[in-house]
This record gives sequence, C-alpha cells and structure tokens, in this order.
Amino acid sequence: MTTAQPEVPVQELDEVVIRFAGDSGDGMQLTGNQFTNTSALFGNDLATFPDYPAEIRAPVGTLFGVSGFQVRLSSNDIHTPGDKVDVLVAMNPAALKTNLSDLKEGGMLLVNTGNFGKRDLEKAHYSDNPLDDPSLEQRFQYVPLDLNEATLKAVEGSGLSNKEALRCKNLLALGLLYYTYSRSLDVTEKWLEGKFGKKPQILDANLRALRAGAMIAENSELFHTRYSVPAADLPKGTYRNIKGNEALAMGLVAGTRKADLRLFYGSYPITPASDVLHSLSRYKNYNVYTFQAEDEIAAVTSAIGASYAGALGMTGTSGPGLALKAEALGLAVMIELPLVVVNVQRAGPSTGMPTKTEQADLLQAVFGRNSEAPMPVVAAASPGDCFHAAMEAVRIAVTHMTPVMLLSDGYLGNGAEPFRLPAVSELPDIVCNKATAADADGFLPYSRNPETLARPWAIPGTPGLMHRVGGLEKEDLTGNVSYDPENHERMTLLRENKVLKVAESYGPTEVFGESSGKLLVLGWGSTYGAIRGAVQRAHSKGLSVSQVHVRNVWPLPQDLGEVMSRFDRVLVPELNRGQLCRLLRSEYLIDATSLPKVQGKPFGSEELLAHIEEILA
Amino acid sequence: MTTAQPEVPVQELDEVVIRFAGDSGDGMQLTGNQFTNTSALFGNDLATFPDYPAEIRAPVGTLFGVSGFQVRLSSNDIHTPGDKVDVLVAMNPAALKTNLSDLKEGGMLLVNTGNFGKRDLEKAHYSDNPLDDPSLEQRFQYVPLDLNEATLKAVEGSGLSNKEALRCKNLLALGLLYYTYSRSLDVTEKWLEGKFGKKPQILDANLRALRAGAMIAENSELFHTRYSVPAADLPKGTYRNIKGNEALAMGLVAGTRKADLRLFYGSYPITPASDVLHSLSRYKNYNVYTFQAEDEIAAVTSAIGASYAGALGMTGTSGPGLALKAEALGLAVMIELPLVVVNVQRAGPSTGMPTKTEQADLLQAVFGRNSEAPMPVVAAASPGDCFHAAMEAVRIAVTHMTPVMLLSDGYLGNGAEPFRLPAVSELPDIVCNKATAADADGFLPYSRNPETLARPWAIPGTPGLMHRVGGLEKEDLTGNVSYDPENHERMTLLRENKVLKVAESYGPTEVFGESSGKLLVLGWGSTYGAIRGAVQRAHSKGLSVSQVHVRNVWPLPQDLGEVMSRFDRVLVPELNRGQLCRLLRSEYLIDATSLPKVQGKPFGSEELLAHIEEILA
Amino acid sequence: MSTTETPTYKKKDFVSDQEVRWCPGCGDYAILNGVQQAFATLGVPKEKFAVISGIGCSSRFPYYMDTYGFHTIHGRAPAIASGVKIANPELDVWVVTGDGDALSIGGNHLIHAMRRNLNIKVMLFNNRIYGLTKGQYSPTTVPGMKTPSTPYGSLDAPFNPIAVALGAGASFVARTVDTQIPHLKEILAQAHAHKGFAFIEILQNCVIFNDGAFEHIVGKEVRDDHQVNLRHGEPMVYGKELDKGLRLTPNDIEICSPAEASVWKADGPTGANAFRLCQGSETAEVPVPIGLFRQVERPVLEDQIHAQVNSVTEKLGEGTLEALLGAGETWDVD
Amino acid sequence: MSTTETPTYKKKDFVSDQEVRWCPGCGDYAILNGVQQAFATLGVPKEKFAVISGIGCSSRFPYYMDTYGFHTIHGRAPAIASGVKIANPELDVWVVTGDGDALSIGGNHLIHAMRRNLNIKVMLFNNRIYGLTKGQYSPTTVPGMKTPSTPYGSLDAPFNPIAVALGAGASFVARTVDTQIPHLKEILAQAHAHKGFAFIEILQNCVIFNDGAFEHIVGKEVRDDHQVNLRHGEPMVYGKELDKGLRLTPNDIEICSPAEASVWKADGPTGANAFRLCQGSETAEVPVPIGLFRQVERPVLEDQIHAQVNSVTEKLGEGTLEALLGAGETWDVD
Ligand SMILES: Cc1ncc(C[n+]2csc(CCOP(=O)(O)OP(=O)(O)O)c2C)c(N)n1
Ligand SMILES: Cc1ncc(C[n+]2csc(CCOP(=O)(O)OP(=O)(O)O)c2C)c(N)n1
Ligand code: SF4
Ligand code: SF4
Ligand SMILES: [Mg+2]
Ligand SMILES: [Mg+2]
Repeated sequence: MTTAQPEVPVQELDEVVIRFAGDSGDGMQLTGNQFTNTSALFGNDLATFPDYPAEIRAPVGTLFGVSGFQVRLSSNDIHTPGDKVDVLVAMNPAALKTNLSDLKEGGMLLVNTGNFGKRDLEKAHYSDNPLDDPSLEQRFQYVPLDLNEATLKAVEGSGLSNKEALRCKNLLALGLLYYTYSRSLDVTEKWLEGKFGKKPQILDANLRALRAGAMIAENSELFHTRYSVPAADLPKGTYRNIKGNEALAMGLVAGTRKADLRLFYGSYPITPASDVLHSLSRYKNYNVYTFQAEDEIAAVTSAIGASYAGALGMTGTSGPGLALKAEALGLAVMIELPLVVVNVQRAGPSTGMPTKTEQADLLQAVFGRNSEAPMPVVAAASPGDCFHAAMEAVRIAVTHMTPVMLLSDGYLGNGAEPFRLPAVSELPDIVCNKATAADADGFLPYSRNPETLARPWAIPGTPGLMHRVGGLEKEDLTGNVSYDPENHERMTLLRENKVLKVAESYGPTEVFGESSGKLLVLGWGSTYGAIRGAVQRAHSKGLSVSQVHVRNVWPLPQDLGEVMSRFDRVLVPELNRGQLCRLLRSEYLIDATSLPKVQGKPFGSEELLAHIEEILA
Repeated sequence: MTTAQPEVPVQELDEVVIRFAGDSGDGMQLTGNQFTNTSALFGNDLATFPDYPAEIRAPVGTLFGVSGFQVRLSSNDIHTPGDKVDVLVAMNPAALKTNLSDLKEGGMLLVNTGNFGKRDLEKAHYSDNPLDDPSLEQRFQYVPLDLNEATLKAVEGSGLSNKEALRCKNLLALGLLYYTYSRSLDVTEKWLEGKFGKKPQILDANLRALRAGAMIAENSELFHTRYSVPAADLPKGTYRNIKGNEALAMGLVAGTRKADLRLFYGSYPITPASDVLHSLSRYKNYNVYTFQAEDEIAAVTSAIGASYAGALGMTGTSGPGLALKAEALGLAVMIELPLVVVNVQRAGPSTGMPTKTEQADLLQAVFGRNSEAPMPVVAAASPGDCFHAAMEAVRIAVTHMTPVMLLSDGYLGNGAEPFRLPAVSELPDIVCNKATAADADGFLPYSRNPETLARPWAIPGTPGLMHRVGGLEKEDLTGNVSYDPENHERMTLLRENKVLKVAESYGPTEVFGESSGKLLVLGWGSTYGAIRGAVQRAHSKGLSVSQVHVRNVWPLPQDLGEVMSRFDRVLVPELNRGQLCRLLRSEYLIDATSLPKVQGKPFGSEELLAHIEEILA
Repeated sequence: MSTTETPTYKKKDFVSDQEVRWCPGCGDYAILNGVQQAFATLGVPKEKFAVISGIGCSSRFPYYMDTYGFHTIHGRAPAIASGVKIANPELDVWVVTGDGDALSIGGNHLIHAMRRNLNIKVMLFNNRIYGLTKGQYSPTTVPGMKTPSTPYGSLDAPFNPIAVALGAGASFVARTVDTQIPHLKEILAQAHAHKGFAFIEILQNCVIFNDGAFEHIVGKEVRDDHQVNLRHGEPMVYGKELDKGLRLTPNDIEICSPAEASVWKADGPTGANAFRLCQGSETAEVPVPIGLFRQVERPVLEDQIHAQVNSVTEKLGEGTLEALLGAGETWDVD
Repeated sequence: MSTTETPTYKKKDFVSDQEVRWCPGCGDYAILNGVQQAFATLGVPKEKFAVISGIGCSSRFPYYMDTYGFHTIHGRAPAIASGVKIANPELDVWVVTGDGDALSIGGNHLIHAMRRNLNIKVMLFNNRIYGLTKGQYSPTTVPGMKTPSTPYGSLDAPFNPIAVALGAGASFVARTVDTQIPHLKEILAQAHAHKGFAFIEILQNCVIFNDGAFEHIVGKEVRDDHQVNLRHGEPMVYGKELDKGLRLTPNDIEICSPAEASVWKADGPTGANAFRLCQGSETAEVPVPIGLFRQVERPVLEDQIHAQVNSVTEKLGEGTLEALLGAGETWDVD
C-alpha cells in the first residue's frame, strides 16, 4: 500500500522532534526505531534518544514505568536529538505527566484517551483527569484519540484476543504519524513481514493497525496540516542508521581485522554496556570469540590472558564494573600487552541511575589504579563516531603494546544516528609488533621499538622465545624481576613516556570556527553534538566562539595548549563535576571554566547557547 | 652484668647511623630492633628503616636474600633514619656487596669474615674476595672479625649444635656495638630472658654471645675509640618506641573508644598493611572485632555491613587491594555511613615491589571510583603520627558520616620512632550522629545536620526507624530510590559539599620557618621527616625556605592557597610522579614544581637540600 | 513495642510503602508474599530484621519489606551480611540474591559464608537467567539456550546450586518453589530455627526471559510425579497417590515402592547422600528433590568470635584509653 | 625443533636460568622437581607450555620453568588461563596456585573454571597457610591455630578442597603429596591425559609457618597406614602390608579386609562416593585418600566454542571488512 493522496496542505519543515511516550509494554522503543529507520532511508539526518526505565516490565501505568523514544529528523546536518519536542505521543496518563513539560508551546499533542480510566489516572497519581484541562487546546495542537478502540476496530475479525489486538496500538499511532509527516509505510511493512513472517495472524493485525493509523489521519478532521521534512544534504556515501554500541562493536571488529588478529571479548553484562557483548557475540564468523565471564575481574583477566596468548584481548563494562577491573589493569600496564577496555559510562556513584547517562568516569579512567599506571584514553563523540573511536583504541593498543581505555556512555550507546560507512580503503592500517622464532637469538622481551617504545609481542607457542612475565617490577630489557631502585625509576619513566608518545601519532587538533577568538568551547565524548549545535547557533548570531572536541583525552594532544592559548576564555561543558577541566587546569595552568551538569541526561544545545551568550555578554 | 670500664677514649657524637646487614636468616631485624630499643630507653631520638627481601627465607647467602636494618640515634630532634651510614655491619659477602656504597668514607665497617668462603662469594656473584681489596683499610675504619668462630667459642659447652650455636652470632655483633657505643646490655638481656625463659639452654647461649661481643670489643685492639651519643632533649612526656603500623592501629582503637563505638576491622593480608590487622587482632579486650576476609572486596563490604549495623567499620590494605575496593567505596559514599579505609602504600604499579615504599596512590584515593564519589583523605607524616592521623580519620568518618581514606606507606608502617604518648585528656572528642527511637516520628534517613551535612545514623534494631538504603541514587530527605534529574544533581552536590565542609574543621595551616619567603617546600605523608631535615639544614645555611606539610590531603585546607601565595616558589617533593602537585595546580592554578622520586625508597635530607639549594641558586 | 514481649504480626506489618516494581506475573511476587507471611510468624520484633540483597530483579526485595533493608552491590550481600552479623549478632539477618548475584559474581562470598557458618539465611531466587540486565544466560542456565549474549546457544555447563552448597560445607541446605507458598513458609521457618548458615534455593519463574523454566518440575499437572519433598526422618515417597518411593544404594538411587523407600536423613557426617540426590540418577528417571537436603549443627562463627572476645576481655580486663596509651615499654623524658 | 616430531626432553630442559627463591626445605622444591620431570615425559614441545600462577610463594613457580610463564595477580590465574586457552587452544595450560590464592581470593574463578570444564590443569599447593605474607591462617587452616592474625587461635571452619571441587563439578579431581614424587608424576600424567579441567591438590609443607602440617598423613613412619591411594578400577587397600581395605556402604565407610574392599570407581554419575571419601567417616578412623577422586568425560568448553565459531563461519562465510561494513539496512546519498 502506498499512502493516499494528500487532501490537506503539506507544509515543509526544516526539522521536527518527535517523542513517543507510553508504558514499557506499549512498544515505544519499537515505534521510535521504525520512525527513525523510515526517516533515515528517506534521507533525513537524524538523532535519537531512547529513555527507558530501569525495571524490565514495570507494572502497567506507573510513573516509573514510562518508556520514551525521541527522534529528531532534519534536512540539515544535526547532532543531537533536540531539546524540546514538537510532537508528543502520550499513550497513557503516566506518559503525559512525565513528558508534557518538554512539549513546545504550539506543538502537537497526540493522546490515547482510551487509557485515561480511573485506575490509569490513579496509577499516575492524577486526582483529576488532565485531559479535562481546557488549556491543552489553547497551548497545543491537541489531538485526543481513543487508540485502543481504533485498534480493536482495525483488527476486528483477525481472531486475536482483545489483549493481543491491543498490542498493535503502537503501530496505529505510527501509521498516524507516518501520514502526518508524509512518510511511506513501506519500511515498516517490510520489517513486519520479516519479523512476523511465521505468524501470519499477528502480521496481519499489525499491518492492519499500521494502515488504519494512516487512514484515520487521512480521513479524520483531527489533523489540519501535513508536514514534510525534506532529505538532508549529507556528505556522499553509503549510510546506515546505527546505535553507538553497535558501531563500537563494529569498530572493534574492523580494527582487529585490520591488525589481522583474533578478537577475544571477555565481559560481564551491565547496563548500558551489555549490547556491545551482544553485538560482538553475533560476529562469530569474523574470528571473534566472546566470553561471558563470572564477573568483571574474570572478564578483564581472561582478556589479558587472551592477549598473552596472541589474540587481541578486550573487555567492556560500565563504571562500577570498571572499578572492579582496576587492579588487573595495573597488571596489563606492567606486562605491556595490548588490551582494549570499553567503558560505557552511566550515572553514579555506586549503582547510581544505571539507565541514565553521565561522563563522570574520566578521572577513574586516567588515575583509577594503584601507583603510576598510565594508560591512553580515547572517547567517542557520537553514536557513529563510536566506530572510529573503537578503531583508534585498537590502533593504539596494538601499535603501542598498551592497554587502552575507550570511553562511551549511555547516551551514545543507546542513541542512533545515520552513519556514513567508511570504505575499506579509508580504514587505518594497524601493524603488530610480533616477535618470531627468528628473533630467538638473544631475545629480550622488554627491549623496545625506538619510535613507540613498544616491547615485542612474543606469543606462547613460538619456539625459542620462552620467557616469564608478571606483575612484579621488571628489569629493563630482560623482563626479569628486579627490585633495583634505579631500574624501577627507569621503568616507571619508560611506561610513562610510552603513553605520552602516543600523542605523537595524533593529527593536529581541529578547531570548528575561527582558529582564535573570544571563547573556545572545549568538550570530549558525548557532548559533541550539543556543543556543535550551540556553536553553530552562536555563529549564526555572529558570536566569536569556536569548538574543539578532544577525541584522545589521555595523553592530551600536543598542540592543545597552544590552541587554547589563542582564545580569551575556555569553557568546558561536561556531564560530571568538571573532570576534563581539572586535567586541563593541571596540565596547562589555564583558567578554564567548568560547565558541569549531573542530571543523568545530556546537555541541550539551547542550554549551552545560553551559557555561551552569558559568558560573552 | 654491666659493661666493663672503658680503657679506650670515649668520643661524644651528635648522632650516628648504623646499618645491620646480613642474610635473612641472620636475625638482622632483631638486632636492629634491640639496638633501637636500648637507645630509645637511653633517651636518644631515633628513626629506623628496616629493609627486607620479598622472600620469606631466601636461600642463604644470595644477593636478593639480604636483610637490612638501619637506625639513626641522635641527641637532637631528628626525623629520618639518615641517608648515608656511619657504621655498616656486614654479615656476609652479599650484605657487603649490596650495602657498601651507602657507607660514609671513614665510617666503620664491621665484617664477619667467617662467612667469606668460596661458596659464599659465589652466591654473592663475587669472583674475587672483596676483603682482599687493600683500599678498604684506607677508606674505612675496617674491622674484619670471624664472628662465627667467636660465637662458637663463646657458646662452647652450651650443648647446642654448631648450627644452633651459630644462630647467636647476631647477638655477638650486637654486644660489640653496645660496647663501642657505650650502651648497657640490660635491655637486651631482659628481653632475652622474657623470650627464652622456657628454653634455658638457648637463653644461656644468647646471653653468652652478647656478653662475649662486649668483651671482645673491650679487650681486642680492633676498636680504637668508643663513642657516646648523649640523650636528646625531647619534649617532656612519656615515650614509647613505636612502628607506624602499630601506632596506626592504636590510633584507630583510641578514636573508636572516644566515639564509644565497637571497632570492626575487615581485612585481607597484604604487605605492608598486614601488621595493622595483626596489631588490631590483639586488642580484643578493647571492643575490637577483626575479620580476616576472603579477599579485599569482602574485607571492605563486611566493614560496610558492620557500620550499617552500628559498629565503626574499617578496612585496611595496600595499593592493589585498594583498587579492588573501589566499587564498594562508591557504595559507602552513597549510603553515607562512617568507614575508615587504611592504605599502607607500596611501590607499584600492579604487584610492583611489595616490600618497597611509595606514595603513588594519592590520585587513586581521591579519584579512583566510578562517577563523582568524593571522600576525605588523611595522610600520616611519621611513624608516631600514624596514631594522630588515625584518630583524625575516625573523627571525620564519625562526625561527617562518610568513608575516609587514611594513607600511610611501607616506610612509615615498618619504620619506628620514639612516640610521645598523648595524655587521654589531649585526645579529641568524637561525637556520633545517631538517631534513636525518639526520632521515629517523621524520621527522614537522608535529612542532614546543617553544620556538617551528615545524615543521621539509624541503626538496625532501633524501633521505629526502619528504612531501606542502597547504591541507587537516593531521594533527598527520604532516601527512597529516585531517578529525578534535579534530585540527582542536588544529591551529587550535597555529597560534594559534605566532603568540602570537612575542611572547615581543620586548624590553620602551620608553616615551619618564615611565613613568607622565596621557597615553600610543600609535602604530604612520609616525606615529612626528610623535608624537615632538609629545611632545617637550609635554615642553618641562611636560606629563605619554609615547610608546609599537608595532613588533610583531601579536601585541601581552606587557607592553603593563601599560604602558598606568600612564597615565590613552591616545591612539592613526592614519592610518585607528581600527584599532589597535580592537585595543587588544578585547584590553585599555581605553577608548583614537582620533585618526583620513584625508586621504592624515601628521600634523603641531603638529596632534598641539594634540590633546594639548586632552586635558590 | 518492647523487645521482650513476643510480637504478634500480620503479613501486612511487613509490607513497606514502596511500589513493587517487578514485571506482572514475576515469581518474585509470590515469594515476597510468602516471606512476609513467614516473617510475621517468627516471633522476632520487626526492627531486628535486616534484609540484605545484592543487585538483580530479586535483589530489589528489601524495598518491599517494612524492615531494615540494604540493597547493596552486585554479588557482595553475603560479605556485607557477615559484617552485619559479626558486628551485631542480635539482628536477624536475611540475604536475598539471584542466580547471577550469588553464583556468578558473588560465588566466592557465598561459599565462604557457608564454610564460616555465620547465622545468616540466604534465599537464592533461581530463575536461571539474568533478569535485570535483560536476559543473558546465568551460571544455572540450561546449556543451548539462546540469549542476547549467546545468539547461537549457550555452551557453559551450569552449576548445581545445591551441590555447590554441599561442597562448600553449608550446614543447612534446602530448596523450595516460588508458587508453593506453604512449602516455602515451612522451609523458611526451619531455616530460621537452624543455628547457623542456611541456604535456600527458591525456584523462581521469570515470565519475561525464561518463562516456564521449571514448569516440568513445578507445573500443577506434573509436580506430584516430578517432585519429591525431602523431610528429615521421613521416607522419600512421592506421587499424587504417594505411591512411589526412592531408595539409596551405595552407588545410585532407585525408584521403589513407598514401603521400600529410604528414610531421609539430612544430617550425617558428610552429606554424600544429599550430594547424590541433588544430582539425580543416571539409570532412573527420578523426581527432583525439594525440601531439606542437609542440616547439621556446627559451631556458629559469630558466637565463637564473641566468645573469644569475651574470654580475652575477662582475662585482660576491659581495655581503657589509659591502658591503651600506657602499654608497651615506655620511658619518661622530663 | 619442528612441532611434529615428538620431542625428547630431560628434566633439565625445563629448568630456567632464574635463581629459586623459596625457603630452604620448602616443599615447593620437591614439587618443582617433580613437575620438571613430569613435563619432560609428556611429549609436548616446550614452547607450547604456558605455566600461569597467581600470587604467593607457590605462585613464583613459573619463573623456574623454562617454558612460557605468567606470574599474574592474586587469585586470578584460573580466569587468565581461561582466556589463554580459549584464545589459543593449542597451548598446554597449567595453573599453579596456593590455598590462599585459589581458595580465598580466587575461589570464584576456580569453581567457574571447573564447571566450564576448560582443558586446563590446576595444581593447588596446599600448605594450609599464607606463606608469602608471613603466616596468616588460610581457608584450609585447621581451626585453633595461632597465627599473626589470630593470636588467640583461628575460628573459621576450613574448606575441604576436594569437596569444593566436586561440588563445583570438576571433571578430574585428585590429590598428591609434595614429597611423593612418583605418585605426583603419575597424577600429573593422568591429569594431562584427561580431556578437560583437572584439579590436583598437592599437600605441601611450609617449613617456616606450618611445618609438619601433614606429617600425620605423609610422614614416612605413618603414611602407609594413614593414606589410601585411590586408583580407578582397583580395590581400596592400604597398609604397609596392604593388609587393610575400605568398603563403601550407603551411609558410610568401613574398614575391612583387602578382599572385602570396594573397587574404587572415579567415574559414575554424581561423584557422591568421592564426596563421602574425601570427608572421611565419623564412625571409623579411615585413612586419608590420595590419588584420583574423580574423572568423568564431559564436553570441553574451548572445543565447543571453537566448534560453534567454525560452524557459524561455515554457514555465513568468513567475515570480511567489506561484509562487515556493508551489513544492515543501508542507503546511499549522492
Ligand atoms: C559490578 C556489577 N556488574 C554488573 C552489574 C549488572 N547486573 C545487575 S543485576 C545482574 C545479574 C542479575 O541476575 P540475577 O542475580 O540472576 O538476578 P535476577 O535479575 O535474575 O533476579 C547484573 C549482571 C552490576 N549491577 N554491577
Ligand atoms: C590483591 C592482593 N591481595 C593480597 C595480596 C597479598 N598476598 C600475596 S600472596 C597471599 C596469600 C598467599 O597464600 P597462598 O596462596 O596459600 O600461597 P603460599 O604463599 O602459601 O604458597 C596474599 C594474601 C596480594 N598480593 N594481592
Ligand atoms: S525480568 Fe524476570 S525476574 Fe525480572 S522482574 Fe521481570 S519477570 Fe521477574
Ligand atoms: S614461607 Fe613456607 S611456603 Fe613460602 S617459601 Fe618458605 S617454606 Fe615455602
Ligand atoms: Mg536470575
Ligand atoms: Mg598457602
């Protein structure tokens, strides 16, 4: 089926932000994902922000059980899922209550009135029915609709029970929005066929609901306008809509393939990092071995074992799990084997708010080990960038024979964006420092490559290179145990310098905007999009603001001090209490201004713009 | 027996540094401790530095099996065991080889020639007998003596086997030195009687060897002079020679008694922290409960459980163990219960050099946890100061309802000094913030004491205060689970401010020397003595140098920035790669100069003085 | 209420004011109900209960109990509970944990608490899956299961939680079922009465990620024939009509008539028979045992610790600050 | 040497150039000697051995073996070895650990490696003490012992390492003695031949902190009467004159004549008899078993993992970068 001819006028929009909100059981993540994919294939640029409760299935209708999915589609180059929303779909009172404040004045409010019974209202702690509020009509483009009834009608005769039938109501809502935003139903229809191919009854009901939604929109008088958001002018290439965690897994696989190594990923499930394990465990035909360990310590140590045995060992977790790996990471530093440690950060401290995002593990990543145990740290900037950051982590680990920390966060990991797939030829080459039987004569396991200070990787099984490694201080060159004071200082410096030398392999720091000026907004990690959006808007207001976004957060780029010195002020927005800012201050003695936020949610561009304007006022 | 009348002249010395060095089995630690105790009771100020191998009993005669004990006795107020030594007792070739370079030109070299056979020389990797070197006589006051033979003779007829008899040779050496330094044998004789009271044969042999040593010294022509080091002019009071780890345990007990709490210490053995567990396990009659846990995680979590149940939970470890506790410390931050975490630092990273000292866990202590998990950090400055630092840690933990990190290190923990015992009345009062059944009405487990921001301690078993705590983010006041963004930010700031407020309870920062000037040497922890010694010497050379030693390393004292600003330059010597310096730079944007040392051994005063002179040149 | 009176409670006295947040239909609801009922009958003042959990769906349990509660971190509840019990032996300490929490990350603390025999009670909600993290396989998952982390089927052999407990020397080992509330209450009461560590495996249905994992054992239709309830001193008979029995031989288990059934002994020196029973027979299709696998008396660690402290204190006198500061060899400078 | 020839080695080929640093008289010397002898006979090219240890006196072992060696961190050797073996199944992976390393901090990794049944061999040097940290009691220390951390005597009940291994489902469980080199070599050879995880407890004397801990079992004078060597398929007889036997009953162990002795079976469905034997009898003074407690064949995890990877690869084709980047729903912008 193709959508019917429009009878209402179609208005072209630059962009729109839509949020689907409903009960955890209402299928909002699915709905949002479908809208996203359809828009992606249509050619919009987009960004998403799924936000779901910690509970697996919270009791129906409760406030803490609300699940939301926000998608922003645009005909421009965008970087965040947007601050306030243009369209809110509220499937029940709890969803209305927890989301209404984010709807723009004049925005579209689609409410499923079928779920506003007395029990529903009570569960959302409403004493009166909020839909009785006459101001809704005035403040918003208010569209009340009994989706339950409409769904039951659409699916009538399908043979499904009422309960089963009602499960299709999210597709009805989706159909409504597809029509309103001039989208074809094709993508979702195809997807449904793939998914329910073997359950024709359910497939039929879902298709009917989807189409009914579009019909209702077309025929009813509920919608006065249709909109369209034209395709964006994205750089040429092949695109794929991808979540950060998927992109990260893909980057790890790509990097390991480029290095021609076996990939071993030892991990223990933890939100929001588990999806990396899940993704990798599907790549079995890429010489990928996943190991669900008994805990985080076994996860990292099994990975160290794998690297010792000649694979590229990797491990992944979130903040509390990283804390548990700290001791073993010291061992990895000491034995100087490659290792990639993924940390998809979440809000803390302790268990904190596991499903919420934060960037507060930076200092843990840089300093959270006993004694002097330096380690490079790489941070991804966007869902798609997780791919490139992962490759960078692999490159550093393998080239420099060192553990590397790769920082992502819940916002990146679960968020999605169109990702331009690099050509195979664009991927960096990654060369291992392996020793072979030919090196047996006078082999020194702690000799060093003069350029990188990397030691040779002498893999068990190789004749003639037998040697012993371990966590005790090593003698320079031989790797034997040594308690010699001078040797200890020399080795400490060698480990430090080896990590500092990684900075020699970075490209020059890129400045977005003028290369000097009044204000530099310097960020790292997932704040990239929000900062870019804010700086772009600031530019359009003629403000003297530039952006630097640090990918290699440790060691910091060698030209960073010089770049910062070209600006009157440096502002450092972070989803923590000022951790990168602390590093910048201590490294460069620069009076950088911290802009901290710890609310378990990302910055909005408007919010950052306001700060920029304030500073420049 | 009292020592015989001197026939050789007695020369008075300000101080002397003696090092006993021998095989692990030679009893050097015992010998050193006896010399120390005798001198302490005599009234000298003193400082010791035991240095023993990682191996329990390394094979006899090997280089890595050398065990050393250095003691410096003085008639002045001293703070370190000294850099170079005046007297070296070398019991075998390995001890000679590894220690000779530390003997001052002209110093006394006492060598047990009885252990310089071919096998002994080989084990020490000597190709020729070093005693054949004629320059020994020229460079040192060289005293070669066959202690083995002398001991066998002295013990002859005791009925002991040769092997058993030879075990007494350290006492013979001790007797020699007692005579030479005009010390009475009484203390050691009494100690031997206590120790071997039930083994008269062995007691007799030991006493004979000790006395024979003194006789030989008196009668032989080996010694041309006797020396005496007069008593020091120490502040009035009762003194006890104490090791840092013992003083620390005592401070923990004293603090807990002052707070009228049960002490629970959960720990897993690890060098050099195990002695704290050992000491505490002997204090059973002080309402002290020790628990040797299955690992460091169980150690800290059992302590958290104990605090939850109303005792004062404590845990202790060294660097690698602290890394393992990181996750649980986040929980302690979240639930806001008192907890004391002892870290007796050692050289790392990883297993590193377990028996060597280092101060490189500072940043781990301050930042080594996931997310924003602030915690006060207290550092001890000298063996005796471990007592006061421990009481301070208890005070902060109990008064402010927070986990507190207490940093010591191997040098402090194993080193000893005369400790002036405080009177009971000098000890600070420590008051708990307990809630009682009377508070049941409208009880709010996360309400706060306005002065300290501490929450009430509501202990299970108390009627009416039933509530639930945990690692998920807490709602302000109620402590219920909350995912609210504003609440999360509020709670993050409350936790941060609660810790910052601890600084309000410190006294003003003390400056040793002029309160302003050219150079401030700012240290923390075990570098105290070396810095004090260097600054004192600098003063006597008329240099404009002062010292500040930070006890509360986190949060830093409120007046510290102001104090530093009164000096042209700030020098920060640390046994790490500049960790406190990094904190100072980021907090105060001050261009402090780091003076790092990572050799697994402390600074010497001379070494620091040289740096001071260089800077001021 | 004074703590000397024996309090009389109703189930509702143990219901907290927090909204229960498990999936509708989750077996945890039934267990919560059973535990609240059981606690009301134990004769313990409610402020004496400390309910301590790790992390997992099951570990949210303490929020719903109107007692002192501590939702700790993943896997560490037995260690935390050990500290609680040693510091304050007056408390009635219950641990709630899951198969992931207790047997994956927390396995070591669990077995050490078992060997130490502290008087704490551990309820392991075994749903053979990681619920909270969305359905990965656990150390009790049946091999071959497709989960998010094993898209091609899991390969690891599982633990038998009862065998692990026996191997670690637990002094009380039992198994019960989420939906069999009377049985559950009976086991909880026995565990409470036991002086020492009690380990209770509770088979629990996760409707979302592993629905029906125990249906072949606990399903209404099959359970009479597929379960045998171990009661100390009673013969091992089962079946709807109690028409079948189990007999132990030196090397195996056999199905027999009720009259020939072995009398179950939960004590004995080694627990070898419990070890055999919990793993079943290779030759016969024997039912799955629930009930009491093992109960022996051995010294309770916190009792011993407190006795040692008391005896040292009696011998040396209660330590004072004066004594503390005056100990050791001292000298005076004046 | 090419890896296809069967190498012929002498003991000295496995002696490294590092000075051995144990206390003179330590039981570790004898074990080192035995292991070097045994390795020389296994027919494995020496570069294929990876000897992996944790931390402790015993864990210095790898330094003294002229093979690949990895002295890791405390308690984690089984987890590290798991990664080694999965990443590179060609290697012959041996773990050396102590009673503290394996059973205290490392207990969880050990039992998980056991249940997973990776083909790695674990030698636990049990001296019932923490040697390296100077003599604190360990999870196998006999209660009552005065150590630096238990000046008034230790209170914790110990683990029985064999029982723990059986409870965790280890497929090969054996015990040998530091000074009984021929027995040790026999057990090592059996462990090596076993397809799967092998757990070998080695009773080891710490001359410094727990001298003579096993003297009542291994002392030259007593050992014939106080030990029984379990050999699969052979009757359990012992005594200097082989004049005594052991007989298993449904509930216990009895001493009997050699003729009446039960034939030892190390396989069987549950390991219940091994579980009984490792704990002894309450009614009779039975000897301490050494030798083979259990050996069963079950799937080896790394074999299964590699088989799964191979089968998926066969089905989907070997993944290329092109395929990786081209997967999923894509669209073109031009
Ligand atoms: C240190 C750490 N690692 C991982 C997690 C993530 N995590 C939370 S619960 C859980 C497993 C839960 O499984 P189970 O104990 O069986 O409980 P269930 O949810 O099935 O009741 C995991 C892996 C965590 N919270 N903390
Ligand atoms: C994380 C950590 N905790 C504690 C230690 C200290 N430590 C080293 S070895 C050891 C115990 C050794 O006992 P065991 O494993 O029995 O070995 P043994 O020395 O008796 O051979 C301990 C507690 C450590 N190295 N690392
Ligand atoms: S996911 Fe499973 S175990 Fe968790 S609450 Fe839902 S049904 Fe219960
Ligand atoms: S302390 Fe004991 S175990 Fe360690 S080397 Fe010495 S004798 Fe051996
Ligand atoms: Mg579970
Ligand atoms: Mg041991």
